[in-house]
Amino acid sequence: MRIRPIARHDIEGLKVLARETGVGFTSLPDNHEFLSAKIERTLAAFEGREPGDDRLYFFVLEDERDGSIAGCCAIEACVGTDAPFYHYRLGSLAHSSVQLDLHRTLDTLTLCSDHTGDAEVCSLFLREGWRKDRNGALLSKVRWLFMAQFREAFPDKVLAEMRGVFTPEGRSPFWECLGSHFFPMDFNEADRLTGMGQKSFIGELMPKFPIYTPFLSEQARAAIGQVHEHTRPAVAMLKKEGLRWEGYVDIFDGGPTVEAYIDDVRGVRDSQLACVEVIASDAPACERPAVMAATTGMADFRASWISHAVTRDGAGACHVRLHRDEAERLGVTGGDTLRVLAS
Amino acid sequence: MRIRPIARHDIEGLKVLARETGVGFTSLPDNHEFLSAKIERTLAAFEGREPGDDRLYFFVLEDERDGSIAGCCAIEACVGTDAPFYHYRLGSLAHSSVQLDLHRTLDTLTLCSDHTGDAEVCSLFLREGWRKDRNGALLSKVRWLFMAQFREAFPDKVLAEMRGVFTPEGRSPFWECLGSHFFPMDFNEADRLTGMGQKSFIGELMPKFPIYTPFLSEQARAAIGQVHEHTRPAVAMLKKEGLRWEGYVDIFDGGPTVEAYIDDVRGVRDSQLACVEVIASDAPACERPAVMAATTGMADFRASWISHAVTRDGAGACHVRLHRDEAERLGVTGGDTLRVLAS
Amino acid sequence: MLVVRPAESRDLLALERLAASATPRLTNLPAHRDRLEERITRSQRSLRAEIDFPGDEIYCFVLEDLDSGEVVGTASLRAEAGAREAYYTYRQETLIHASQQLNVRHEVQTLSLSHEVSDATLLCALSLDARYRETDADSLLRRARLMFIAQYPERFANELAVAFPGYLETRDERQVSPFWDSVGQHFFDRDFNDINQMAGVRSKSFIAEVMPPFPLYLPLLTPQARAAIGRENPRHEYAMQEMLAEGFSRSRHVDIFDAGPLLLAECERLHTFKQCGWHPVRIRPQESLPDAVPAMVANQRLGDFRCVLARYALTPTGQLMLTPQQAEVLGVEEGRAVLAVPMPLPAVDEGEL
Amino acid sequence: MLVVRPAESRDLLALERLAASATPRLTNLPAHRDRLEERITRSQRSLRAEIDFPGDEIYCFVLEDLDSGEVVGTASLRAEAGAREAYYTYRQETLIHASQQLNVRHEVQTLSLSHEVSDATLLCALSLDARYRETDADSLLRRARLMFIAQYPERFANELAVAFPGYLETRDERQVSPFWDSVGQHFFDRDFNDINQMAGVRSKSFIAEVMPPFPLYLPLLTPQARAAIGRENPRHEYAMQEMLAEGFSRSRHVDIFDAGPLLLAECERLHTFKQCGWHPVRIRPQESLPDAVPAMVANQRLGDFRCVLARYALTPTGQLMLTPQQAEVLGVEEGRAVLAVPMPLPAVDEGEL
Repeated sequence: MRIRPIARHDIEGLKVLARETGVGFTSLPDNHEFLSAKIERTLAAFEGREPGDDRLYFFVLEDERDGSIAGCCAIEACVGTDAPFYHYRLGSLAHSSVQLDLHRTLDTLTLCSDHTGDAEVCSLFLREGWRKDRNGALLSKVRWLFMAQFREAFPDKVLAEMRGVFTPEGRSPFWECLGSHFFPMDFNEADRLTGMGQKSFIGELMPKFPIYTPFLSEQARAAIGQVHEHTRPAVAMLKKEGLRWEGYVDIFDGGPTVEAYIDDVRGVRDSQLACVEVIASDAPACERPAVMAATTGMADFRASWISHAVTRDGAGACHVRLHRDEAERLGVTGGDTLRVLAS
Repeated sequence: MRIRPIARHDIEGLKVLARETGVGFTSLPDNHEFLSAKIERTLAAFEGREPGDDRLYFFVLEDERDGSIAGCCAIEACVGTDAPFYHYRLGSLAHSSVQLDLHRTLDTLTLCSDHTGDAEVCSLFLREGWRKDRNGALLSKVRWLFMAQFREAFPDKVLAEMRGVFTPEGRSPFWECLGSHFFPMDFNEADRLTGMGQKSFIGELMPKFPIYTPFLSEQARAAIGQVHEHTRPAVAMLKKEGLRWEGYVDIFDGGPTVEAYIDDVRGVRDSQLACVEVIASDAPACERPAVMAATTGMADFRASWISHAVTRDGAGACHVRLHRDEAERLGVTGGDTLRVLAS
Repeated sequence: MLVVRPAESRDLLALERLAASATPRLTNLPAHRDRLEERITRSQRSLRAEIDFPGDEIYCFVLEDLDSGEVVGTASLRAEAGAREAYYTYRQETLIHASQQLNVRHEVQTLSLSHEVSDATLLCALSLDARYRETDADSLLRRARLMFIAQYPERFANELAVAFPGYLETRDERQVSPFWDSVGQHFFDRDFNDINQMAGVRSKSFIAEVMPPFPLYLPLLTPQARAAIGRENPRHEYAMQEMLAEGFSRSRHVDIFDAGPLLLAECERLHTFKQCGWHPVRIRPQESLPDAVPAMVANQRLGDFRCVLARYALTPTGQLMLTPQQAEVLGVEEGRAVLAVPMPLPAVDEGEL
Repeated sequence: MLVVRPAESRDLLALERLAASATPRLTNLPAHRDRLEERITRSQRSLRAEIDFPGDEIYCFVLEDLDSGEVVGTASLRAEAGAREAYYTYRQETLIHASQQLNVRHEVQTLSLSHEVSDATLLCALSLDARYRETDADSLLRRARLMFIAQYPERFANELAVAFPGYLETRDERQVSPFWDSVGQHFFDRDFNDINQMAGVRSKSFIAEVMPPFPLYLPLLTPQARAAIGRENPRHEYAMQEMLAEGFSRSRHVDIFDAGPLLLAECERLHTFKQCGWHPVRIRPQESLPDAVPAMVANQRLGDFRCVLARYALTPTGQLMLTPQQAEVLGVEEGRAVLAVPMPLPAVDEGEL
């Protein structure tokens, strides 16, 4: 299995993914035009034809033996430049009077676009049959290797938006208490429009004055910054990398946005360059590979798990040994440089 | 020179400091009642008599040879619990309409009390004659050693408020453009009241609706998050420790508040416990000591620079050698434990 | 005979009793002796002062039943509602949230803190002994103030305001305000009765100024709180209907604590102002007075203002016939002019407003 | 002779010329042929429709100089200012910032986006050939609309609004709005003329809805912008004075683009409404008409509404004497009733308001 940039011929594979993602995964609607526009944006970014901020790096996880697509993930280089990017921000405001002997600090939700200009990791999806062999971790972490390698292509901060709390019946208590009063549509429709990148209506319809959280229902308050139970492993993985919830929540479902300075992300900070030596044998099967390797070129970027640990020589330089099939998978030969990350 | 908690008998020394701090250093007004109340709060905190959040740890830098006070520094364990704690927060709000082909993101300043409950490092002052031998760094960093040692006494985050930009004539462009319209008093009076802990008037008088920064004068905008030139070294020192400006500014002068998760602060993260060995000779004079050491008790807390580096034995345990005078200064003997930080 | 007259020091105990029996308790009539004493003194000072423009005067009146010699009601006028400190209300507003992109236009109701009513003259602090409720005595006490304003327009604003106590629920044998529970409670953490009492003794504006200035979005209030907005306390329905009939109309403003309605009117729109007129007095024995509709009759004296309930018995030449007792209470002799207005008000159908 | 009548298709070119020559350019009278044609059609449709309540009707009138046969002015009525889309204004408000701790009370002026005036009837889109400015023709064109409203009150709101173009400065030979430069510019990054034109062709409410709903703090605006708030364009001073004399008063509302003043009045407060009356026509040759003050005289026809400038020459029995030409233009014969009002207005001293 290896990661590579998406290509035009992946459109059918991508549609399969889109159909499998199902409701609630709004960034991959099963829509030919939308998906091929995404691919074109990605190609422009990887080929360096999009010099501005509207760069999307969309990766697929490919079974290199038959070319089938098992999953995907992406990085938006800079959110909010093309369409507005909104959050509610949980803040607090002191409320105090010496004479009334009153001193309380009340929580507020305020509409903002503070994350404009940050990078976003998004669109991670892994097909059912491939949820093994640390494929999920590969999709998640490959983005740190990519950002570390092309650090100057990204801003200071990165964020990830997490799905919020839903009841077993699929209702969002946060939406029902807040958004539903302001949007003349149901949650899924609002979510779908946002997924399609049509976000201007949020600023037009959402309440712009601060909302004091005590005015929300108990269930809605409890949902602020909380994730859907299916999303917990993903959040845990991001938190281990150093991403934190700083009070920003999704406009619709109240789910948290986690964030970090890119330089502080463990996967970025700890990755290093290593010189390749190739061994003339195939790698043994491994269920829990520990080292991830990525190539150092952009257009022909590849990444995968490898089986050997990284070693350091007397001069402090790093070396990594690849089996023949691993080198082939990544498209490297002895003496090439890889960016590696032990986990 | 050593750091220790302030004591009752330091009141006269503290007044000398207060008189020397001069205008603009509002947390140390030359006022007997105010200063002795500060000392009492500190004693309660160090002696564990204040179990709540209203804990102040106030330290002095003492010349142990004659007991004279050369400087001071402090930690507020938890701001905003007794009196409200306000900032302006620089945020942004997208402003967008597909039909008008409009997409801008405008900066806003919004009144908030987001830092309620955080710890604050503050009140650092070093007298003129002692600005040498890294005494300033000792005052600044000792607080990280203290927080590392008594980590459970502090919340997740720590902040430091930095003095904003003033013209050579002592005028604050930020105040003149914003605060002056809302406070029927001059800057110094407003600042003085705040220093005395009377902050409730801020919430009563300051504009509560967001201020779009384009409405401010160029000079006022330029002052947002910028520090007074005298404050630059202090900011640089805090930034090296990992504190960052996250958009919070002082209500009056627009100066930045820098902040970090305490666990991420370099001085907290990198400090370690070491076992003391005492050498039977006095330390040689040293202009640029590199290792700071602090004792591990609270009420009898002491800290100072020491001359030897920390060593690690085969089992991974740390050791530090102290000269006789250094051990005396810290009040430790061989076999005691110190918290040390190399810088 | 019933007469409305300015309160005097000797009325203090009666005022205290009336304040304590007001249902619901009135913020602007605290059952607090020092405050009431202060009010009487201030009222007397206001009546003595030469006034060209309304300011921080208060005029405090009492209703005396001369048959029993008892003071059975009180009502006040605040010449300028926000003269000393701003008079705060919540103003009902509508925000339009429109999206051209989605081609929708959505209206959102809000309440915004406002002090716009500060310039109006406020009719306030009315409390009446329960035995007289919903009788002519009730109307006399309420509307005698208009007779006073009609005579001394320079002392009052052209706009008059009257606030009615809001809707309360009984819970655990306590009166609670569903509006306060859903709004003020979040900011003050005190219950309605505490805050109401506090506001009476200290000041309501004091409290309003600590409330956040942001509009409250109505959809985020409890249904009970929303239902209470602009809804008068059932015990004040009669009074409210009377004031609507008098010519007041419901405004966008409601009370900041209990969301009770605030009625507004310009003087010249009021029935009493339009219908009242000066008539020379003709004194006739009680038994020789013709039958006529009830009327309010007031004398022409500032400090010794008196307004009695009489009959609108006019001679063909427009003289008003009064009994010797009535004339005496009013302090007028034959031939002196009095201000009189018939009591009945036109019917009002709120549905038409 | 001068006559005001509903606009017809044949007036399109004249309208276009008047729209282009309006100084300053009017948002609500865009020099855009399709828009003007649409307006005439809509006006004709409005005149034909049976109307019980004001809605999204527009009535577009022209002033014709019958001596030259030229259309020399136009003015419109929007039955309900915000019928199709909200009519936005900035509302001047005062916030009190009080600190009990410091014992200070500080008032801060703000402007808040509002659409409260949406329900009023709007007098708008007046443009007049420069040769007729500040003559009786100017007054006739402006006030003939009131004569129309007086006849068909069910088609209009009780509250009337008229907005005056705001104060502009000339900079680099362009007219710029100091208010827009200090306010709108920050949000739109387009200059006043661009946005004004855009608003004319598209819609003003469209733009308002993208503006932030937070109050603007006046102290943060430039002194030039603050000085422009509620200040009419000098070229409209005469018109403004006339409307004040008519009985309109300055309101808290100003235009969202240039901060020009918005005057408001309830119909019954206006001089024209109070003074106008029905009179039977008596036709007399020009030379036998007595001298009298100028008057506006309107016929009683909806679609064929005509309002001419005549003399307020009444016979002792209250008949209005008109020349045969005037009667012909009005389409009335002897004995038919016309609505007439003397032109002169009472003097107004704004200092007294």
